[in-house]
Amino acid sequence: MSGEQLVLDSFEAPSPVEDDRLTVDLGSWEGPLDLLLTLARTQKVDLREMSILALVDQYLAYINDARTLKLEIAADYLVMAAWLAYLKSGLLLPKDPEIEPSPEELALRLQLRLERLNAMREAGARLMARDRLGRDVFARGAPEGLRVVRKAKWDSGLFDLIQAYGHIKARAEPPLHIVHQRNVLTLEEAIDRVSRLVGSMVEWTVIHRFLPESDDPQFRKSALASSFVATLELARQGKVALRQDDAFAPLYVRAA
Amino acid sequence: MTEMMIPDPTQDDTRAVEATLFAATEPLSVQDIAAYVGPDVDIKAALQSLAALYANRGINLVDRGGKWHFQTAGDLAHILRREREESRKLSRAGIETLAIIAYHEPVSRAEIESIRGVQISKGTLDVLMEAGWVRPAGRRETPGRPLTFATTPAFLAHFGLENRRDLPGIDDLRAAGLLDPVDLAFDALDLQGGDDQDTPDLESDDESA
Amino acid sequence: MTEMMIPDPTQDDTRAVEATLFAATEPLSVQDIAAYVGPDVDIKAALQSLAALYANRGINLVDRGGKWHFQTAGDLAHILRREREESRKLSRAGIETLAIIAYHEPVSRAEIESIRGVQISKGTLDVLMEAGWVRPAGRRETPGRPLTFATTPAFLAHFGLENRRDLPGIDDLRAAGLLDPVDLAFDALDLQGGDDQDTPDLESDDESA
Repeated sequence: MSGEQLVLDSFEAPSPVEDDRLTVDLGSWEGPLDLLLTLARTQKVDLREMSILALVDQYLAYINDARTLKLEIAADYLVMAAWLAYLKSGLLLPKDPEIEPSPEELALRLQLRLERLNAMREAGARLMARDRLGRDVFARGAPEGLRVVRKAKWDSGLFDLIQAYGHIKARAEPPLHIVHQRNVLTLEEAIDRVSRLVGSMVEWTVIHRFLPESDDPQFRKSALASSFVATLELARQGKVALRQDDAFAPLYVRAA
Repeated sequence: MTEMMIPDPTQDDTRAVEATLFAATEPLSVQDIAAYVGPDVDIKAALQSLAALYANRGINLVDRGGKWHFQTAGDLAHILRREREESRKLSRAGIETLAIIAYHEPVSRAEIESIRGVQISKGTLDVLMEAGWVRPAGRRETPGRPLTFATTPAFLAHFGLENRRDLPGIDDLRAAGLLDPVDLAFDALDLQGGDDQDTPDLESDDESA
Repeated sequence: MTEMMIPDPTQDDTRAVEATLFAATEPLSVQDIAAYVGPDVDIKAALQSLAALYANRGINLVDRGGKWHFQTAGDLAHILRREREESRKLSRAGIETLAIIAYHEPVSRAEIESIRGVQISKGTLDVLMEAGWVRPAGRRETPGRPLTFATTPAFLAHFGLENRRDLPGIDDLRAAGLLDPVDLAFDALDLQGGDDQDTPDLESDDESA
């Protein structure tokens, strides 16, 4: 904010002078609208009742004074002067319905703009004059402060716990494979049975005749398999002879 | 006694809200307070009760845009006003810009410039934002999508306003049509006589002038 | 009412002292206060009056070695600390480690690792101790004197256990199918699709999972 001289406390300055002329110091104004507003205030009437023509004359006179003093005048002040001169002529000359917007409307808009700026300027002053926190009213000087403590709320329940332990135990224990007791004909039993039944049987007899009776298909399969292996073993020992006429054909057994 | 007219929260609830607001380093909303005192406390009733209790005391409980805080009573300013000079003196441009934003928000930079008749120098909005009083308030869905500005809860707190309706004279200004949206294009025509710029031909408003 | 027993300073004097103490950034002596409120105020009487006024409120006026300040009432301290609970699940490493401690306590870190078959990262035990479920349980009098860990009453409370004997035994776990390798295989499958990267075959468990 370096160099900003127009501060709160000098807000009312520059104050309107008694004369309807103001001391020429263009540097005091924040643009032509600001200058116009200050000039308008010297009319000492409500802005809605001010004379636009008088205001135009005030402004043009002010700029003329500045010129005679050979002050450098920023272009926007001159643009405003030219526009105001045009407005004045429009207001004084007979109405030309072709011209849109009409000079009266332009004058009204200028007045509205000045009102608006004035309203904001006064509003600003009223704001600044309020009881301001840290200047007129004060918050607690040394508040203890409020704290937020983050705390984890754990969702894990007992089942999670024992399930986890179960997993660990399952991982750690050596796997123990237990095969269910199944109804089978062991090879020993099959050898015993086949050698007993084949006896001195010299006729070729299909292997199924040597199988024990059973309703259990699992057992029958097991008996067939073990009896087949038994015949092979007995054939190796030279106790039986085997014959099969073709692949997948019935297998025949007889005493050797 | 105003306390008699409002629901009387339990003494403990009131104390809890009171302590929370005292300990806080910044203004708190009802929700903020609830996070500390718990959901079962009728915070609004407690706030009303406390505000009434403190109304005539050296410190007051005030509502600033839905955020509550304790502050010293305004009439004691002469005792407490700090000797040290105000560290932040707003420039005239700053004050006017702040007033325009507060009374018109959300308002674009071009609209502010139109009302003031000069361009805003770079620092003006920065200073207001740095003070925590003004914030960008989104872009307007018009050509160019200009950024708009609005005031903050800190603005309300600093200037002792309960809400924007408390802005001095805002109802009168609105009734007089002085807060109506600015007709930028038309205003530009007025000032420029057809030039294509929307503000008078300035480099900037020189606030060091 | 204690106020009745002390000299009653004027309302304005009391308010001035009240506001001064409130706005002060540090405790103030009677002389400090006089610098603000002026020499004509009976500050001591005002302080007595205020202390009595605030005695049962959410904030109290207290005298600390001749310097006065406001502070929030001690019994409300718990309110001024807001605990924000964030719902979290223990990592797989965490829950397994906790289970091992619960079933085997007191148990050393090396033993936990031996049972789990993987190392535990430092964070795992920290999390369990922070949760209040695990505590150091002394050193074992074996070479290296390893620190052992055990569960806490908070652990029992959280998991709804009367005591550690309520934990289902190995036979119960087996009966519940929790030792079934098939389950484990299924879990592993589940985990691959899930977010837990802490699978058992890693060299070290990764708490960031």
